[in-house]
Amino acid sequence: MSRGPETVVEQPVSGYAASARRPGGRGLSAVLPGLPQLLGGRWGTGAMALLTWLGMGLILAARSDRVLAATAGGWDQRVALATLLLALLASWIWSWREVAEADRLKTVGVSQWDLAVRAFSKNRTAVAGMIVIVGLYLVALLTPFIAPHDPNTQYDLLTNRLVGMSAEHPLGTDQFARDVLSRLLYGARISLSIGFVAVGISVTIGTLLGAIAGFFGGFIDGAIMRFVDMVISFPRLILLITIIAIFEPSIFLIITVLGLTLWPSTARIVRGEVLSLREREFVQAAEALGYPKKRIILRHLIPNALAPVIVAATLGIGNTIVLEAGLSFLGLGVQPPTPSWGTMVAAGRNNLLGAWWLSTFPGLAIVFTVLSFNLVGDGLRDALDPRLRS
Amino acid sequence: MLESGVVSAKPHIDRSGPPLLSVRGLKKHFPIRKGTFGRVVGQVKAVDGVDFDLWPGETLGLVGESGCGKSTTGRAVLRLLEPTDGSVHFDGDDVRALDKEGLRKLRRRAQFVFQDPFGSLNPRMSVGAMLEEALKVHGLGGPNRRDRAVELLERVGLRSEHVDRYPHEFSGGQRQRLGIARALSVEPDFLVLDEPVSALDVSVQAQVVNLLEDLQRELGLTYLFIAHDLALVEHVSDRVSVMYLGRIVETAFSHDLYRDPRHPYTHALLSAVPRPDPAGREDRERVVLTGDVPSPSDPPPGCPFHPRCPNPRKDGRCSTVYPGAETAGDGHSAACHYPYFKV
Amino acid sequence: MDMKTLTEGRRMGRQLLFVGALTAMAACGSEPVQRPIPGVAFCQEVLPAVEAYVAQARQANPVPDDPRYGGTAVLGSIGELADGMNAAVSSDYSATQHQQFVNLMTLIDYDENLEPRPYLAERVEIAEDNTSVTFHLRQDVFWHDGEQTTADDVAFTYEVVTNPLTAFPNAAYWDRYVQGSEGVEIIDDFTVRIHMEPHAEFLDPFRSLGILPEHLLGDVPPQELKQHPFGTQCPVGNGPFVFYSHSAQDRWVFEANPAFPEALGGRPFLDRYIYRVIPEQTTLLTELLTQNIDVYSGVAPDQAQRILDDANTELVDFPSRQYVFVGWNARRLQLADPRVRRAIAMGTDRERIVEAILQGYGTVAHSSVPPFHWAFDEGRIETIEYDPEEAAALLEEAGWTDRDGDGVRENAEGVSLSISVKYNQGNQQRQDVAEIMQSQLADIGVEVQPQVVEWATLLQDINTPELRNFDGVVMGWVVEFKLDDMDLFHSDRIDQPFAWSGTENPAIDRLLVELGTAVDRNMARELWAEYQNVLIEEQPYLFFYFPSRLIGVSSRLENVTMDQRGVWLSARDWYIDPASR
Amino acid sequence: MTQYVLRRLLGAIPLVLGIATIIFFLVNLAPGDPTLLLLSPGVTDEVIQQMRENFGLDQPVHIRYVKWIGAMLTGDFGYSFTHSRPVADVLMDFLPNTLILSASALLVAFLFGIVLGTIQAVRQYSAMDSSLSVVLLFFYSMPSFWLALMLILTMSLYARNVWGLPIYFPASGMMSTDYEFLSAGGKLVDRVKHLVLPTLSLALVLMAGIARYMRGSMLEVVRQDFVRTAHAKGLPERTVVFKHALRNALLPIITLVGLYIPFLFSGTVFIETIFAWPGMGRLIVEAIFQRDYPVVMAGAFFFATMVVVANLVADLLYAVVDPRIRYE
Amino acid sequence: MSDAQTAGASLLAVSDLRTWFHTDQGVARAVDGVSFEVRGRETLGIVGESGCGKTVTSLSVLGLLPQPPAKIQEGSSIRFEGEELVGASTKRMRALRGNEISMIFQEPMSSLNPVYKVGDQIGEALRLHRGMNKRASRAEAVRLLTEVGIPEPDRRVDEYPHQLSGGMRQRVMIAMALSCEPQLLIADEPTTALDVTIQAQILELLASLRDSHGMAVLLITHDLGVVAEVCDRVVVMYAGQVVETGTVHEIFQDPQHPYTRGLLDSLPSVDDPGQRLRSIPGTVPNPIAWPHGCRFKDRCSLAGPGCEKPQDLVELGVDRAARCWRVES
Repeated sequence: MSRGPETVVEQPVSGYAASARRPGGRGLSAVLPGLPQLLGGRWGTGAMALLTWLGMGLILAARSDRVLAATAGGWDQRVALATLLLALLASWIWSWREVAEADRLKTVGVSQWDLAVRAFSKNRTAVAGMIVIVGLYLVALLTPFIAPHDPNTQYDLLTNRLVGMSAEHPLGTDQFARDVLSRLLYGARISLSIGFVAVGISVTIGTLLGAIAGFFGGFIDGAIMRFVDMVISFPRLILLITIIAIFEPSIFLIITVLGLTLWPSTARIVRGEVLSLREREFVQAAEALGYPKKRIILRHLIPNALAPVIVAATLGIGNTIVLEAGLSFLGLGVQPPTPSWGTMVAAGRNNLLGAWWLSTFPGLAIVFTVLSFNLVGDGLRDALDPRLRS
Repeated sequence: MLESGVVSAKPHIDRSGPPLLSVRGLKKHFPIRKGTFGRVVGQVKAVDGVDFDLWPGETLGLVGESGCGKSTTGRAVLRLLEPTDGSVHFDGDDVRALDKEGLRKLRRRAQFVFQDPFGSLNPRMSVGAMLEEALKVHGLGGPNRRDRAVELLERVGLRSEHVDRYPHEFSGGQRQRLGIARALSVEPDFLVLDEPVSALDVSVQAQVVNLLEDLQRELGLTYLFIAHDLALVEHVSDRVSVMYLGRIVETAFSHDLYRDPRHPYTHALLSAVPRPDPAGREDRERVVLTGDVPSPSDPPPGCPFHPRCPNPRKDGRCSTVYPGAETAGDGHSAACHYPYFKV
Repeated sequence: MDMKTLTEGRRMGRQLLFVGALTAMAACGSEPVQRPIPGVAFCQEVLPAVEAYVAQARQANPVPDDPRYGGTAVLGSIGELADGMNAAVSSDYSATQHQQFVNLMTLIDYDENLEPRPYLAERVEIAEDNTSVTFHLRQDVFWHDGEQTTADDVAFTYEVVTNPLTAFPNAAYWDRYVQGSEGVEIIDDFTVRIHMEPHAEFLDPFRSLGILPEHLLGDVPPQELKQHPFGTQCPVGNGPFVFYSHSAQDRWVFEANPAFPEALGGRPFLDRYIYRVIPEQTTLLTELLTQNIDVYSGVAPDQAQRILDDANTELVDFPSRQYVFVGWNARRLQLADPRVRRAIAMGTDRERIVEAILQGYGTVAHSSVPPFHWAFDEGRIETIEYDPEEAAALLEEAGWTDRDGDGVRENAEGVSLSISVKYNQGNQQRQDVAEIMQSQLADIGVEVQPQVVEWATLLQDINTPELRNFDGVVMGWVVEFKLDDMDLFHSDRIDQPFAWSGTENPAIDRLLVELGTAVDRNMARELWAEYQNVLIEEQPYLFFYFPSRLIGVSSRLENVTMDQRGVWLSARDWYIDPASR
Repeated sequence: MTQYVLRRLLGAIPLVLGIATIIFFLVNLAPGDPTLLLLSPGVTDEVIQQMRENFGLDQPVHIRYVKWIGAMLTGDFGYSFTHSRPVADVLMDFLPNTLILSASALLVAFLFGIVLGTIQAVRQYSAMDSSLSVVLLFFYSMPSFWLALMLILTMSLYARNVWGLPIYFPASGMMSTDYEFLSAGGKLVDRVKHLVLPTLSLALVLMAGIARYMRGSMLEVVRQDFVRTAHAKGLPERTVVFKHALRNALLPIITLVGLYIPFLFSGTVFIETIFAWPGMGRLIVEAIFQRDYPVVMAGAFFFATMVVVANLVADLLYAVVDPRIRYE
Repeated sequence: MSDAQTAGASLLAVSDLRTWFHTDQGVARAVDGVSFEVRGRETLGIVGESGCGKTVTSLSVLGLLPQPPAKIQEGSSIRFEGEELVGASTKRMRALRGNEISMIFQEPMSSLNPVYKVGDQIGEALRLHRGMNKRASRAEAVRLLTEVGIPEPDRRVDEYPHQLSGGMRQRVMIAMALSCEPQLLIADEPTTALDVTIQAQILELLASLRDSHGMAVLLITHDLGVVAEVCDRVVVMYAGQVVETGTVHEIFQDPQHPYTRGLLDSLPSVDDPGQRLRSIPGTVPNPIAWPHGCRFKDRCSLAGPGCEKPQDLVELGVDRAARCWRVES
């Protein structure tokens, strides 16, 4: 694809043009991705790209030994390596392309999604939450390069046990003389994956079933929705406890069970959306044009019903992380020694008066992560709802 | 854009041949459901026995107040809503008997243009994607569908660079052009136009109406034009049907209908239309109907209009016997026991 | 005493009851506090009688003029007193303790040297040939509804607990007793004789078995006893404290028994003693530190320091009768060889674990005999000490070598020495044990995978003879003063639920049988030493430690004595410092 | 109206039965046998068999299911294995406690949620608006058991022992140990004091959602035409907001009650455990762990019924405040 | 009724009204220098297409626009009976609203509060401005309902808005507006949402009430037919400005501004069907970026060199003006 010259655009519509106008934007972005965008006033995305770039560079420089070793390491080290390279590449390519192709990008229409992104990027708290979340996922994926210690190594039980914060152990050690910071970092992978995968499962199931119920109506709708009612009326926690008590708790079971009990609310949302969308004339137009039902559901209904689902999913990830912590409190969380934030908080709670750092740091990690997800969710809600956008 | 203001003569319409669309006794009732088990406790008789014919190349206007069933008629004809009763024949085929494939074929030949320029376009699809989709589904447009999409855009008076834009980036009038382009993409013979301009400003209305007239002339299209604006309908239609409470109360050539309304409802309706002519406002005869339109779930017996009818000759027959629509020799029919005639 | 006195005694009780009812009615006017009475017919009949009796007894026995009398002490613990005061069906530690020391009475109890001492029975006669034991009961003990406690009650209780229909949980008590009505003989109103074959420590069951009132429960079919309201809704005891009220999973309220025999110390100092259920340990600690409870039973070792640091609280610790161990399933290929089990024991640094997990509140266990027990003699057992090199050598010898260099040993067939260790959810200490073992055993090439299982599921996994779905399991075991490992290690019982290890060792079989019948302690000591050494050699379990029981006590609560006999041992002597009441 | 209520309740029967059935089979098919939990060494098979018979566990699951459903329809929920009492009696002890806690949490959460949400809406985009959002979300984001522990540490332990505040709250239980000796007023104060922390723990979590919903609802209402009409009549701002806007904005909030009840019940599991509140959440969870089937099933049944009833009440309330809805 | 108003005296004088909206995209100059005058007992129509600023103008008069984002600019003046309303206290404005000046809106469904009975809503203004008690206000509400032609007013007064038909709701709105005998009624598209037969009823009602109550009506509409039917004088608005004023006869029979002419030409004529419609090309510009110079020039068939500079209103006579340099005074 040809790249247009850097021209002065007559009427700046968005930051694309603004960053393009800045002389030397392309050169700048080649060195420090995100900086042109940052200077162009898009501080959120700009900062994200810049921080990613700098952070990855820092890891490469400071932990080169581990990075090199990762090529021959286990799968999680390889994942970390891939993340590192992808993040570097992605932030650079994104920033450079955007500056270089500002003109071309401007002639393309602005989709609803683009509008939502713009509206979202104006919401400072939401963008801050987004940065935290992206940062968290990066940190989680890159943990093998970042963590100061092995999360499961027990140092000397007599001298290193339950030691408070120190240079060696920035967040102290736990009852087995393990490094709390390292466990916190590894715990991030578990907690975040639990949230992400469980919500992924539930959103997929919920969206499909909700769309089917809403589109076909009648008996199918009745059957699906009665089942939804049943699952929804039941206190979810008790269902979870029962199921987890039956099987031996493993991380996969927890993820599956969380995912399989969360979908009804998504199904309800999607069904409601689909029911109202069906009355919309563009869906009738699709029917009038003789489109097959599958196409109408997948191309016309679901994309338009997705906005509230995305919001619900974002909020759902946060809720799931909290719920996992609750299960850990009841001893049904992720199995040791695998650290998850929930198990760390639960395990450290009896020591709140003695070794406060045991449950406080993972607790705060949960709070700030979930808070970020909620802020992003709220931001998305505002950004995705055209009525609130104006 | 054609803004010449040239009067273009419409080609002659041959009404001796078979009609393109023939509707007889069309009914569409919506069940009223209640309770958890969805018991049907009544019927909204949105369309309650409608007959009309439509010959190739002509425009039939369907007017009436909100809730009279005109939109439902339009949708039921194309089976966007499944009719409850009656028959619809399109080009000789029984529309109600069509199978899935037959329906798909029908939808290539008969298309729909919607009222709401904001709701009738998928907000998440670019214009190009929208037009290409229709072509793709019906296997039209050959290898280069995008070129065909651009062609369609230009045909309805938009520019080729609009092809990558999204619906919300267009004004109301432009969106209505997009809706027309989408309907035209499958190269239909017949369009149901459901209040295509009523959401638009007056000046833009005229643009769209002109476009529709140009298209009809050039492509030989047949229109069912649904609207509540009587003046507009008169302007675009060859013949006009007036609906009230799910039934057609009067049908006539448009010139006749406006000069010589025979049904008391049509008469009242016409007199209620405000005229942009202050000069004659004091001495114009005006019939102001009393009361509201009855509920279509419980229409009055006999002539549905009788409770509001100002006709001085109204009598007991009106409240018991439904007056059939007799077509007079001039093609003018009115469903009234005591129609008005110009003296 | 003959039959006549007995009936007179009963009549007297009824008269007292009548008088008591009058006083209670009179008291109603001035005393607005009304005892909550459950809406069960039995309770509605029984509790007013208790009310009346107590009121009468209060008048008859005025509170001595001593500042120590009065006040309420509150004890908090995480669990409910399961099955309450129903001694015939309960197996819960705290519940049994309340039966022994609070609400009911046992025939005998132990002194500080763990020697039997009279309690409800003022004299115990043992037949020369050790085939029967005769209890002479005190004659000044009354049920809290005014009836006298007699030989009928003892005989009834014995019959009930030995009746299989009752499903008495500690049925092993009666293995060598003559069970049912043939086993018990009422000599007179206050003398009862129980028949048995001679065996070791035969008096021990009567230390923990609370005697139940025959006049209230005599008509209840044994299989319905568990569901009888007596246990948790309106128990009527004869001990130092009278049941006042119980709200499930919340609290038990007891009042001082004004008529408790003077010879046994008379009325307790406290007016009221309350047992509260508080399931969360941080909450318990907070309640102790904020002086909402006076005793916190079951302090977590990590909380001990906080209690010691606080000026208003003290920490009491004493050896418990419980040990924590890892039970091996010797039916598994990896664990079938005793050398492997010994190597694992050598590769585990138990000293350090006790220090780390228990903060030193506990002792390393080498066998099932607790250190405080008379059968324990450190000098005569050969313990296994931490020695990773030796452990590795032993594993090599047994044919387990790391053949593929992954850090885990394999045998000749390529089966790797990988063991899953199950433990029940919600038990932090057991989880800790599993986690530390995992870390330490990795050093000697043994892979341990801790696996948390919910309690009921775990019991199903390990107790079902056909299933035995585990390699190793971290468990705790409470021993009686009368030690008995028959169910655990005797090969005759290998198909019984508790034969977890499934080891078969003729020496152990022989010793267990001999120990069971060894009445003479001196002779038994020899056998115990031998038994322990065989057990250590066999390693059906990896014995971990005997944890100490930690109790936080508010400094305003005086006269608190607690030891292996129990937390509530001295409950009737507890008093609140009058200055801080 | 009565007919409507009856019809709704009838319609809920399959729902409740469905839930009860799911729970029955989940719990009964779970490994682990309640008798095993009570065993000590020395038991003979005979005793185990006897125990199982005493518990009614000697029959196959489907027979037990049929029997259970049959008995339940006649109001007999069986005997609890662990409480050794009729389940109905056990529930009657625990249910009121949970209801007190839930009701006060709902009350506090809705009261403050509505007030805060209204403030946020009226002051949209102000510093007050966003900081309230963040603060409420902060509590919402905490695992509820952790929040509860934090409340105990700060408002009970530190407030009393460290900071020496004049007001601090008891960390556990529903009433003091000397409750019955207090005067009537003293009793009330005592109970309220014990309610504060658990209520707060539950309510703080709910509040964020309610406030957020209220804010959205209010913002939507104030944009509506009838609010402009009210202004055009010359009504003072206060009247417009509190009479015309608020009542309309509250309508969707009412349906939240029904939605939040299951959520609330889940929360009680933690809160009742931490605050030693003898309620249903704790009861059921302990029963699950103890395989006390009759209690689990009856508890699940009651929870489900209460959710159904709460939804019904919400709908009826909706009809009371929204004249557009009339049920026949 | 106040004695100050005799027919023809100036009741409401709006001059150089500029109401701007501050949005994320920029400043939308929705109303940008509008002047007109409403006199006692007359009906003044403001007509224009959507987005021309006619509704913002009417809401500015009563101060009903949310501020921010709306802001009435310095130098704007709205005088009611000589009293300046721009910058008047909230209290004063409240006393005026519903009392001296009333307003009815386009959507009678959504303009009534769904949760209160119509009687309460009508009586609210009476209780507020007239200090009536509940009973008296209810009785007055019944009388007003009778006056606006609602059958069975005794029953209807206790009904909720959803129980009424669209036409009746608009009658209720009118009753509410009339309750305090205002001197000016602002009717913002009062019949747009109604069917023609109902529209005829409402327009007739408005006209008769204006005469019987002796009030002035400011009618905002996009429908030239409605203007022609009921107005005495007309203000045509385009792109936030007044482009032409005159009596209704002048506007319809002798339109001066190309926009007014275009608008009238684009109407399908009943008398001359078959004629191709004459449309105005293009669309209404965006208020954030009005075109420079004459705001209509991009759509004007007569556009020429003189249209590059901003246009002033050219006085053409008494109450007659047009914003185009081509017109001759």
